[in-house]
Amino acid sequence: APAAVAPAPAAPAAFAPAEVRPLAKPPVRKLAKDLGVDLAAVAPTGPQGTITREDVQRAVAPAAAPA
Amino acid sequence: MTESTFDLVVLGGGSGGYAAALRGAELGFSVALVEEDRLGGTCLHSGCIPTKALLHAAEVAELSRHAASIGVRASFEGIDLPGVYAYRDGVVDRLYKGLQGLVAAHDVTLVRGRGHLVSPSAVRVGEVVHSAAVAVVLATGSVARSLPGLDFGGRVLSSTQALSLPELPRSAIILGGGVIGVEFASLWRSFGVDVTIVEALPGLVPNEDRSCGRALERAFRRRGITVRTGVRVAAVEQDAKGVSVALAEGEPLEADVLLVAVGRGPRTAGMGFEEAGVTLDRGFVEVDAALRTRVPGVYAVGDVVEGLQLAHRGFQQGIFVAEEIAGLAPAPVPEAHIPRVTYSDPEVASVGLTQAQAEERLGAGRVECVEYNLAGNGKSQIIGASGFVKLVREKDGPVVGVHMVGARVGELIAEAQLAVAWEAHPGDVAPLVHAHPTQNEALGEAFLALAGKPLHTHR
Amino acid sequence: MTESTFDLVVLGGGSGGYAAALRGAELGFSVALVEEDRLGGTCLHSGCIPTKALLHAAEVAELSRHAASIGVRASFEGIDLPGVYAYRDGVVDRLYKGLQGLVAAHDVTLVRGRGHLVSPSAVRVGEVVHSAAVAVVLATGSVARSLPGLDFGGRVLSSTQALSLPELPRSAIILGGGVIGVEFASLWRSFGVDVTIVEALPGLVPNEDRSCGRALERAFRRRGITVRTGVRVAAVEQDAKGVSVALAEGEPLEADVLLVAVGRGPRTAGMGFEEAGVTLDRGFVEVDAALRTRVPGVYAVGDVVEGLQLAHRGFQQGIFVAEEIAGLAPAPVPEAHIPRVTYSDPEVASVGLTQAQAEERLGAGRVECVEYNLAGNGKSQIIGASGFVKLVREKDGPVVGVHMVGARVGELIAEAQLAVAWEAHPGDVAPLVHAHPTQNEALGEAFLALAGKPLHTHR
Ligand SMILES: Cc1cc2nc3c(=O)[nH]c(=O)nc-3n(C[C@H](O)[C@H](O)[C@H](O)COP(=O)(O)OP(=O)(O)OC[C@H]3O[C@@H](n4cnc5c(N)ncnc54)[C@H](O)[C@@H]3O)c2cc1C
Ligand SMILES: Cc1cc2nc3c(=O)[nH]c(=O)nc-3n(C[C@H](O)[C@H](O)[C@H](O)COP(=O)(O)OP(=O)(O)OC[C@H]3O[C@@H](n4cnc5c(N)ncnc54)[C@H](O)[C@@H]3O)c2cc1C
Repeated sequence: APAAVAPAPAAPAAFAPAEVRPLAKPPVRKLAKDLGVDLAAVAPTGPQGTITREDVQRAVAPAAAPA
Repeated sequence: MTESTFDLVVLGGGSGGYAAALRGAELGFSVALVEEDRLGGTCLHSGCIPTKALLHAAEVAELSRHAASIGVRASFEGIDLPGVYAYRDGVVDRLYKGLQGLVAAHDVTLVRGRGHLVSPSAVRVGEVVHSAAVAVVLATGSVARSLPGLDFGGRVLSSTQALSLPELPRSAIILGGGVIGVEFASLWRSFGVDVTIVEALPGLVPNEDRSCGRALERAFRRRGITVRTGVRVAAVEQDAKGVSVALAEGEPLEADVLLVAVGRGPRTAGMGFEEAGVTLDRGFVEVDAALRTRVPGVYAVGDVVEGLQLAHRGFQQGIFVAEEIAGLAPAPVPEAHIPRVTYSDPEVASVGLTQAQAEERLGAGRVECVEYNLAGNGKSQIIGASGFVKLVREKDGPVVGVHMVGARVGELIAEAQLAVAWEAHPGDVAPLVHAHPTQNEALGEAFLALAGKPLHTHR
Repeated sequence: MTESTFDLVVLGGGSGGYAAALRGAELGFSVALVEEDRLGGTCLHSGCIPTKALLHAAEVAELSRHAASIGVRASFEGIDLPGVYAYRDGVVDRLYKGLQGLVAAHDVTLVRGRGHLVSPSAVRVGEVVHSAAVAVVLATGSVARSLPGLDFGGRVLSSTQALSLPELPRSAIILGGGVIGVEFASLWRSFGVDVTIVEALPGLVPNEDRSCGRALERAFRRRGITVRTGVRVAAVEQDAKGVSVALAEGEPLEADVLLVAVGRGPRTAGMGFEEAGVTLDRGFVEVDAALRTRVPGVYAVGDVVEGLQLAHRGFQQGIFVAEEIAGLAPAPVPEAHIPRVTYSDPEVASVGLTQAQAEERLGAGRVECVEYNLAGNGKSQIIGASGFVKLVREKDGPVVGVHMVGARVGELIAEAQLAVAWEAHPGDVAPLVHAHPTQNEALGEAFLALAGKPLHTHR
């Protein structure tokens, strides 16, 4: 028998409200975190409202040298 | 006494030391790398590489032993230990030559001999003082520890001695169910040795998620390895016939040899560290998050720094320190993001937090786990792997830990490592359906299940 | 004629169809899944799974054949074909049972029989019309193609027939050096068959980065497989003694059997698709980016849709369509982000753009590549794997393609897939040092090299 998997608790909710957060690919989110950029405050320019790497870099205050 | 000046002087040519030296050279520093034994250190000569070569021979022994069950007419007749050693030495030698070439090509000056830190900026080797104009990096590694009153020698072996036994024992007791202990248990068993593991803690691989230790123990029992957990050793005696281990409770155990694999301690004594002002804590060099010791200009990397004793942590710290010294201000990599693999049969692989750690950090109610059994994974069925993939996630948040048990799962940790280090949410991975039929599909199914859209999973 | 109504009616129970059915059921739809043969389709019964089981037997045959060279006293005496089949059938049966259980547990109604699309919203099976209140999904898959004038039969085999030969041929000619052709070449060679591959294009696995085909060809030659590329077949004749293949130039080839592996064509004829208004293009169902056919409410997934003929693409499309129908507006996954693995010895694995594709898309000056040879990778040395990892990157930008050749590299594609799909820059991966000693370190080294900080790499 395959797949004796603990029941996934989530209802069929692939895009349930809890998942709502600024859209960005994981490495970009990580970059934002490392640079101290709050993604919620970044205006997305990527497809489907995704925040791009450039958006994050632009959001870094010019004064603050990147870590 | 002559003097010779470099930008960096690195003391110890193991994983941590040579990585610092190579990266330092790439960044334009002149570098002296001091090594009294062989470049490559523990990992290359008596650690990672030779053990994994033996474990591969063990894998091939198991596969040929069971070949008939999949229609391959092959028979296993035994282990040719000199042949195994020749193969292992061939692998080590090739990598050793490669490493020597790498160090030479980077113009790193390899200084042969025992080094002493004679000031915060100088290492003496014999009659030559190597001054460091910029920094000194301490990377002297670790040595096998034993229990109080129990000395290595004769039938009482360290891992290094166990790697060069002239012949296989018929029976072995292994003290310690951590990574090194279970790897030896696994390979000796495949070689036909009668193995008993004695571990004082309640489970095997006690640093891993509890589910892993339990699964490994079950698999080991099926393989005929005796596992005694929660058991303390009272005394050890050896004579010409064998070794006898008295336990705190119950009958004593007898065997041909005893492998003591209770951990490794930092090698930091007698080399002038403390005299130069470097502080130690239970033998480990005290460092801050940027791997700086208390003495300006003196850094430490690898097994001398408390934490995971892993070669790739040494690489990572070596690279980090070279970049730190060069003023590149690298971001420290959290210890939890360092992947961990135990190369036994079955393998254990993990990255990030265990369920218990996550629950402690986030609160039990904020942690969600899912386990996908390899029984549902086609490729695992094909290669006869059993085990599971377990994901630990912050509720509605990123995946913070991945834990796996099963043949060949070690290679799957690379994907898990990206997901955990980049704080991916299950929904980020879910649309990226994995290649069929691979073992990494099991990881994919676990992500799908956590994202609320299981595919090959019963609900 | 009776009628029975469901929300979704899925025609075809292979990878694409059953994924759509399962996900549809999870999303609350009532689902009928129509299958005339066995649930699981090509992949489970005559594709991915049985071929990979044979390839694992081939791997074990090779390992036992060479066991002595690593000190394991084992001998390879030959292949017990009924034994191999029994093992393979065992794997298929277990997975088949699992899948049946999964479909039942999801309350999907499995309709047995041949279905015809009798209207844009109804599929007739025998005397019963299954109406779809919400949508119909076409997932009828593909069948092996041959060359014009060359029929399957006797000594001229399709892959399905090659999977159930009563005995191994002494010699085989394989027409086509794509994935299926090279997988059979590899496993037959391991089983002792004399193999010749004939490929009209200039290299093996012609859809892959050119470096992969070249490396695979070299490895195959070393294994004693004859590779004839850039060669066209003029005529094929068979008699009781064997099969003879006349080439456009040079001597004809003779062998016991001929496997025709020149591709698979969509199975879309004679089932009412066009009559219902669905348009075809060279046999493939025409769809838009959301997998909608020209007829509202009719979707198509899997091998009937032009593109990569892979089971996991079918899974992904099946899930996608169910979510699309449910109004979840899933984001399409670009075809280039689907990982591709060829399970020959050595394996070939890739994701993203080849160097040539990247140069065409971005301009040659904007593409940067790095190749890391597995000779520098400890674990590859241990298991005797040779090959390489190649990264293709947009200059100063993300990694857009990963290409690998070598034993067991198929599992490494999972990490590569995340990096490419998430548009990682080499600098994002570089700090995450990989576990030592693993094969995925080779990928790590390639990322380090591209990030300008090579570790175990000559510069
Ligand atoms: C049996 C075994 C198996 C292991 N398997 C793995 C594994 O699979 N994966 C993994 O990641 N890790 C593994 N490890 C751990 C790994 O080997 C260590 O984490 C790693 O070697 C630590 O690197 P290091 O540079 O800190 O020290 P070491 O590798 O110990 O190197 C220190 C070097 O410094 C030299 N040295 C010390 N003092 C002086 C001095 N005063 N003067 C000159 N030279 C000096 C020593 O000769 C030595 O070469 C294993 C260890 C063992 C014992
Ligand atoms: C030898 C071989 C090896 C392969 N190896 C791999 C691999 O390793 N990895 C990989 O990803 N892919 C592999 N593939 C490709 C993979 O098998 C296909 O991409 C996949 O099966 C396509 O799924 P599908 O659902 O589109 O079609 P199929 O799997 O072909 O399923 C179609 C189903 O529809 C049924 N059907 C058709 N018409 C009707 C009708 N009118 N009424 C009722 N039922 C109907 C058929 O009986 C069949 O079960 C391999 C293929 C072959 C031939």
